[in-house]
Amino acid sequence: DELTTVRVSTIPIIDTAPLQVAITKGFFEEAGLKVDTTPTAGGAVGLPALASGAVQFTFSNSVSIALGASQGLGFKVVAAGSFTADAAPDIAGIVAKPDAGIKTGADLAGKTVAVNTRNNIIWLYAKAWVDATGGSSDDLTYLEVPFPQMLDAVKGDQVDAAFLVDPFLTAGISAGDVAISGWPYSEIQPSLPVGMYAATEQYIAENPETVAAFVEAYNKGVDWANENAGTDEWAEIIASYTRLTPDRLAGLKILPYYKVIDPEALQPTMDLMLKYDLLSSEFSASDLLHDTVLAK
Amino acid sequence: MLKRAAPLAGIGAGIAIPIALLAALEVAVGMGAVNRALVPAPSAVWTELVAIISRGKLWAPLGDTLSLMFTAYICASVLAVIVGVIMGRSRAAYNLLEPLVEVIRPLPKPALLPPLILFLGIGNEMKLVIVGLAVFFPVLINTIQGVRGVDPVLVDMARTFGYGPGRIATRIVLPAALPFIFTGLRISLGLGLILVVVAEMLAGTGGIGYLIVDMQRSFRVTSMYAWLFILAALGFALNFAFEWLERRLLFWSRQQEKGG
Amino acid sequence: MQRGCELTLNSVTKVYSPGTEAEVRALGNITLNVEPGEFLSVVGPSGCGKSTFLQIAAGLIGASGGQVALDGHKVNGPPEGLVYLFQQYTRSLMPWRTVLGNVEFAIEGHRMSRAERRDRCMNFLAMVGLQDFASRYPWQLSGGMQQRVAIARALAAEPRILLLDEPFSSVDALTRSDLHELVLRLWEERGFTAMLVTHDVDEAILLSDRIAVLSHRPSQIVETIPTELPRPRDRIATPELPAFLELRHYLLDQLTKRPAHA
Amino acid sequence: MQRGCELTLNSVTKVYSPGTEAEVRALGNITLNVEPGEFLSVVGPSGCGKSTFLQIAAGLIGASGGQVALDGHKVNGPPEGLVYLFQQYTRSLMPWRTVLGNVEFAIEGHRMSRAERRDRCMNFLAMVGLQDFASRYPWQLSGGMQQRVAIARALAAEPRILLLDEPFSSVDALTRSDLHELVLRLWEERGFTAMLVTHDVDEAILLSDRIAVLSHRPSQIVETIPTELPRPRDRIATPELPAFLELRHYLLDQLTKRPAHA
Amino acid sequence: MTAQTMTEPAPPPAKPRRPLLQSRVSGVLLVLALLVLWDLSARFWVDSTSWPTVTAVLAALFSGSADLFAAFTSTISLMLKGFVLGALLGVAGGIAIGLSPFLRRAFTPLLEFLRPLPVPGIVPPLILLLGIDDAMKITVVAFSTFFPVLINAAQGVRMVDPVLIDMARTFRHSRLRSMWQLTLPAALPYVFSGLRISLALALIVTVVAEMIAGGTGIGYYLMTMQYAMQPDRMYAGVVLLAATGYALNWLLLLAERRLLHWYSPG
Ligand SMILES: Nc1ncnc2c1ncn2[C@@H]1O[C@H](COP(=O)(O)OP(=O)(O)OP(=O)(O)O)[C@@H](O)[C@H]1O
Ligand SMILES: Nc1ncnc2c1ncn2[C@@H]1O[C@H](COP(=O)(O)OP(=O)(O)OP(=O)(O)O)[C@@H](O)[C@H]1O
Ligand SMILES: [Mg+2]
Ligand SMILES: [Mg+2]
Repeated sequence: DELTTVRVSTIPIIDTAPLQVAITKGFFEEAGLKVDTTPTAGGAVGLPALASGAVQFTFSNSVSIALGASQGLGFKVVAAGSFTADAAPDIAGIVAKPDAGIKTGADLAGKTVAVNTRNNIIWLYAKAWVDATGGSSDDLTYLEVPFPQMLDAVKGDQVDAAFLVDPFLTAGISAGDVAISGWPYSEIQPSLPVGMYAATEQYIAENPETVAAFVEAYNKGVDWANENAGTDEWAEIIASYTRLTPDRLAGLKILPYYKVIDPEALQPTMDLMLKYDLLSSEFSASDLLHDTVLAK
Repeated sequence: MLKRAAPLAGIGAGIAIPIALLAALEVAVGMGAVNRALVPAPSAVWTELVAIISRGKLWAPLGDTLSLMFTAYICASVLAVIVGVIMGRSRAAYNLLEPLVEVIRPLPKPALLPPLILFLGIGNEMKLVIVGLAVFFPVLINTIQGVRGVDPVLVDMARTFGYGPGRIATRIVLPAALPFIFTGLRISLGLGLILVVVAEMLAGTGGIGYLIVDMQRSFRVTSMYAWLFILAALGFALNFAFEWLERRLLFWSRQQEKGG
Repeated sequence: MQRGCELTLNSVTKVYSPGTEAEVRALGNITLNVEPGEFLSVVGPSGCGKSTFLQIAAGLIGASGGQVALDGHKVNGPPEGLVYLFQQYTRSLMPWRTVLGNVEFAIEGHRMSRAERRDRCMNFLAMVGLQDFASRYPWQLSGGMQQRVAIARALAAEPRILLLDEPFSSVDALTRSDLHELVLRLWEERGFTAMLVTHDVDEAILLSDRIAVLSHRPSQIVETIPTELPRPRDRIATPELPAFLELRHYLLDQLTKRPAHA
Repeated sequence: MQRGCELTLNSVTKVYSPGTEAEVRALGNITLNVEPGEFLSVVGPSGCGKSTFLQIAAGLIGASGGQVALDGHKVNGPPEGLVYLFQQYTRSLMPWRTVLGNVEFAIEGHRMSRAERRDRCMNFLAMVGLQDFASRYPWQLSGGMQQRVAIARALAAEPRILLLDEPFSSVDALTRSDLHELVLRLWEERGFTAMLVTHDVDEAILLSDRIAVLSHRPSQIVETIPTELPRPRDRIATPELPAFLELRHYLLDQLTKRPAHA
Repeated sequence: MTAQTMTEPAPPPAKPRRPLLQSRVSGVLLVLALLVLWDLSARFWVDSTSWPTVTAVLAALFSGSADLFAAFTSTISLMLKGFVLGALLGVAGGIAIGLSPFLRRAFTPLLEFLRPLPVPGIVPPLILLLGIDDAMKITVVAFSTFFPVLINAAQGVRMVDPVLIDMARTFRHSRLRSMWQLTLPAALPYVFSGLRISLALALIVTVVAEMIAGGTGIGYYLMTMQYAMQPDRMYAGVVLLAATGYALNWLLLLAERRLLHWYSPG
């Protein structure tokens, strides 16, 4: 019978692999869903589109979703997305020139660090790392630099350090242009939930079956991606939407995907948001998580 | 004959139209017809605006934005007028520069960001160049077109009085093309402001654009619209000043319009 | 006092838009020598090429063939000391400058104080009867007044050779007569060379030493007639001389006996 | 054949830029009645307000005081059946249209086939001797030729009242005489009302039934002189009539005895 | 004058039409020289993973042409829709506010308030109204292209020679005819200038809109390639954009030559 069409706002990065797997392998169709993806390069419109009803699910980061929810937009996380590593080496790290001697937050005092966007999760954990490693997060300047330009910025001495993600991180380190100074995510909180799928409360209330079917099919994609990571078929799927070349793909660290988010694991992010003034009052992570993403 | 409606009626309508639109929006938001979390009520934006101003939070970002805007705007438009006059008067210069101009002109500034960051860094130079590029081309295009339309009799007149190319450019071509140049300048004024905001969004450390994007990302839409309103008011005020200047400098073209 | 220039045109031809459907052979083959300090008038039918001829002499447009020389130097651009008064006088005034500003334009390169320049230009404006309109703008003036501004500007430049293209076409008889007197007086005082295009035969005879009659397109010089009237000329007495009347009769005959439009 | 219109001007005054430093009182107090089918000429010194007067009569600009009526209807915009020929003929031609296109503009609203319109306009172009230039653009024409295009356009509209502001100022004597004949012929055939501003006294007398003489600014009608010459007029015979010569003498006296520049 | 024989008017004269490209040798050489400089810089001076050689870019342009072509067609169709919409509204609005002081006064405040709004600022409310697809992007493009055309057209209308207007008035043409036959052609040099500015702007804004709310088009392609560390492909997209902009402008210049041959004679 008829498939229900849902639109999903995604970002073409490796974090959304399970979704792409579920589409390619037909898991959504089996569940009676037709998934249209709307990739946005920066992710700036994904959440407004969700709030306006233009899309039904949006892949975004925990900080942005929490910000929207705290402003009354009714966002709920329905499915898990990506997590950081449980130990170094991670998929994201703070780098500096190899001879710069920056190893801790204290070394960054008075210096400039590049983040892709202010007031997001990268910025949040950069601050947290500086404070956690003996520095003071107020003592340095955070410059917004798009990821693709961060290596140039570090090499050109326009910033002293950069919070870089893959594939740029791997590329920069393997070329010897930069050296790692620290792993903010895994040093502060291993296996941190970063990316996740959100829907609005209203949509969830009106379409509980569709949401359940979506998450179920997505979770199949998670299983498949975890089982087949590194295979040729996996590589083909990833390359088809990220446009990463085989050699870049080969150099990537592959982290496991999970189907549930533990409120305890998310709460520290909320607390950091409060600490660094992104939130004006306490925000409970469990308020953000819908049943479908919680352990049963 | 065009009816010369009383200026007051026009000005009245000019004030009434935006107010009516805002009132309609207020009602729509009040009735819940639009998502309040994405489009706030104008009254809420107004309250926020008053708060921003009364807490003195307006001046620093405004200063940042204006100084970037003016530096880029003035440098780029002066350059554009000079290049435009040269390209409009000299076929050789036109042939030399036209392909380059037309190749760079349609490139989106964000696409130019990688080389700009690579070569200019992330500081003020880059922002100036981004804004400057946006300002430069409309002035250039209009200047060239205006220069082409200068009455050849005027140029010939100056030539017979022994004026050389340089003095003809400044004494005849420039004033005669001024209506065109001013139109280009007006277009660039709006574009310049837009690009100031974009530049601040890309690599901001202050300014109105930086705040707009901050507010947008944290879903503080009321504040965001308050700052957008400030930006719009800034554009409006600059345009107003601009028209005043234009009336002073171009009265001769306007007087002809009256007929006699 | 500087001597007027000598203008030489040798087998000058002009074809507009050559090789296209819109080709117009304006000047056939013009050879003419204007002596230093001479006053020469050019008459001929509408559209025959008088303005073309004058503009080539002024170096404003290039000839298609032949040579133009001023004092023996080849002309390939408006030469020093030459002033041209355009038939389209309205378009030759700068709308962004006042009447006085337009006249001052003629001598802005010259070395003199602002006050001096201003006085001199006001003087010339007064000569054409526009002293009261110095601070108006050209578009606030009537057609004839605009034409007089252009005349004042041309005269203020104190040229060594003055080319006038129908300079008095838009003024009434009395003003025209006053302007004749003004031009004659300045010409006598300063000794510049003058070349005048006109449709007014009386004007041509009254002012000139010689009159060149042009034929239809492609125009040739049909004849050049010396007026041989005594100088100084007088606007009342000269036209009453029998020689004047005879010449007038002859010229009108010449000009009206050919078909008007080729 | 439609009758010409009757034009009535009653105590018309015009002040430019009133209340400012640039105030000019152009028309003092003009009262004039132009009969249906009459040919009236207006003469007067340069800048006295002739064009202003004509433009007010045409409803192109508003008067500062007084009334203008055409066939008894108040004029407050160019009325139906009126055609105006501008002193600035160059500026009144559309540079983006060919010569023929410019003439056709006059009758584009009228109900007729394209071919018919084209034929009629070509006809008028031929009458002014420009049939060969139909497909040129105005800026490819000489001054006098442009003026003739404007004349052809005005005539092609077949007006019931025709206002002409120095329409023959840029053409040579023979062409001018041809154009006089053309205008007279059409005027006689069609019976339109005509009002002509001119600086040429002979022209005024040859063409008109009456001549209005304007004074200096602020201009008044000094007198209106009926020419009382027999019709049809002839360009050769009429100027030889003693009455013509007498009137010419009188008018020239009138026009040259006052100071030229107010 | 005696009876005249009617002659067929000659066909319109051949307008002097210099081939557009032929005269551009020097300009093309300048662009080529800059490309060579770029290539040399990437080989010898600039050490960056995001600064490829020109040869690599050209190779990417041809090897990735299928992808790029798909992105390209989607961008162009979006852009043209937005441009045509914005330009038509701009010309119509410009003529209206140019002709009527009342309309000018009535709409200037609103227009001048809207004009400086940046695209990223108006996207969220537009998503609410128009969703996230083509309708929204076309609106954004039309919004941006509207203003330059509007301002130039309005100024053009105000600069029409009053003698021409008066001339048309005495021939008692309808307002519509005068507008179409006189005001518009006379304002055309201004309108074309505005169109040329807006055409480039339309391309820019389309690409920016695709970058913000992507999925398809060159804008999305550029972003993806940047994030996939394939700068050669990204610059291939940029080169294609430049070529497209040049070609579109060239088309507009061709139209301008036909319609404005009378402007700037000589
Ligand atoms: N720019 C041009 N392009 C093409 N043809 C031109 C151009 N200028 C003039 N002509 C043609 O050259 C011929 C001579 O023109 P010119 O202006 O020299 O005549 P003229 O003798 O001054 O006439 P008038 O007494 O009417 O001013 C005309 O037939 C005209 O059509
Ligand atoms: N638009 C205007 N603004 C101000 N003053 C004007 C304007 N038009 C005309 N005048 C003034 O009105 C007076 C009469 O001008 P008008 O053009 O009617 O004269 P005219 O009799 O036609 O002169 P001419 O024979 O020189 O054409 C002049 O003194 C002129 O300065
Ligand atoms: Mg001429
Ligand atoms: Mg006049």
